[in-house]
Amino acid sequence: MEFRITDRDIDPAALLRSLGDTRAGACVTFEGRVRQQNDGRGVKSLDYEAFVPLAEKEGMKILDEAREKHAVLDILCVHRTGSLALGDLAVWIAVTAEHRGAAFEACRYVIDEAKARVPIWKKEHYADGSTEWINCATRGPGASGAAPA
Amino acid sequence: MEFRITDRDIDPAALLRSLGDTRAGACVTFEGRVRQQNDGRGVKSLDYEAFVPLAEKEGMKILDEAREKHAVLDILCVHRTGSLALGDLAVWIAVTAEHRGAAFEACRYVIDEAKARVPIWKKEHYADGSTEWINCATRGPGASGAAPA
Amino acid sequence: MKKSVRVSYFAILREQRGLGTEQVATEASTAAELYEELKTRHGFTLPGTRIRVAVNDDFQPWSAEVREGDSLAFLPPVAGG
Amino acid sequence: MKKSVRVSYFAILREQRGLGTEQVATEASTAAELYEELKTRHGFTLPGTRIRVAVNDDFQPWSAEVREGDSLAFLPPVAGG
Repeated sequence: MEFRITDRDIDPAALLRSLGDTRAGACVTFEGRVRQQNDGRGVKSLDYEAFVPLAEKEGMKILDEAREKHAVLDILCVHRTGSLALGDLAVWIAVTAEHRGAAFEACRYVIDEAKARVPIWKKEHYADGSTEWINCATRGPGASGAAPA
Repeated sequence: MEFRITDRDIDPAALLRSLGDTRAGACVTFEGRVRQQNDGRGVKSLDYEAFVPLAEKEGMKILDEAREKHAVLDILCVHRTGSLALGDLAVWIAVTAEHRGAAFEACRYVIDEAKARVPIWKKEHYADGSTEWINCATRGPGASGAAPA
Repeated sequence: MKKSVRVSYFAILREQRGLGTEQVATEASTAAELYEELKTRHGFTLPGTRIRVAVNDDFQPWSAEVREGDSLAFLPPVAGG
Repeated sequence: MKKSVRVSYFAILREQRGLGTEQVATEASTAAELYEELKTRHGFTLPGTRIRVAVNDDFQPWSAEVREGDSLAFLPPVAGG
């Protein structure tokens, strides 16, 4: 069980080898890749930034939750930081289990929760030269809300 | 879109490279591996046998159905035949999609349907020297049923 | 009037028959009749209700007519993955 | 009585501040008060309702007390994956 933030290329083949376990009948992986379009805008590249100690702590909490909910053997999640080009791997998750149902469900749980909870941010660079921190527009929900008190 | 039966080792890294597509934000893979235990019995090795032309035809039908049901970009499924050792890959599926939900659901659909419909058979060799063709015991459901007429 | 057909066996049927493919001369008019004939002849343990039949590489119902030159395959319960 | 705390900014806050970490002397008694103070000083566009705060590398409620020597991090809405 490991949740790791890295500024190096993710190498799924090497990571998969660390998950060899002859009790495992199923291994489900998820790759999140930089895609060329988001909300109809052409994307050129992405920057990812993380608050590493808290990201790894919150990430491990998610893996623990996934293991409590589903009968899995092992889970590995690696998330990139730094500048990524189209097609690059941003996040890679692998889950091994005796049976496939648990592997699919735990893998889905990890990516859904990681996107919602782990302190990682994404800045998109568009074909037209503009940039945007995703989810940080100030016209979104809450933008007109009261300050914390 | 390809469904392939092979008697050679499956090499996921090479297969993944054929699925590069910068429209894809998500790639979900499923590996079915030979595990050391089935229904409480110790497994030593497996033989897989396929009716190749019909397996590939029925497999492609499943991939087409998955693409109709879910917004995926590409699907690749490779299933082994021959003699496999513990930990070996028996089946490998990869699904790319713009968004992860479709990739997860299509991948799950393909493995569930493939196990139920594709003419592939599995013989388990147990630690105690015995063997069994899975699902072919004659005491199972239907064993006492009438002959076809 | 006997027809000559090619019959393929897989998995447990192949082992019980001792071979994978053979040429069979039969008077069976349907795939179901042919399976019953072969089941009796070779002592297959699986009842037809648990077998599927393919004719010329496509799944067919047991009522499929057996014609001269057909290729029939008898398929035990599958177990891929 | 001013306390000295370490403040970290991420993503859009880091860019709007022009740096990632700074030492701040503040009279704010809660994390919420500190964010409001810094938001006004640096012109942050994100309201506190859309930010989370971590104190000494753990998520904390906005009501968390600010103590001498704390490390506070202000976290914009996340977008991993």
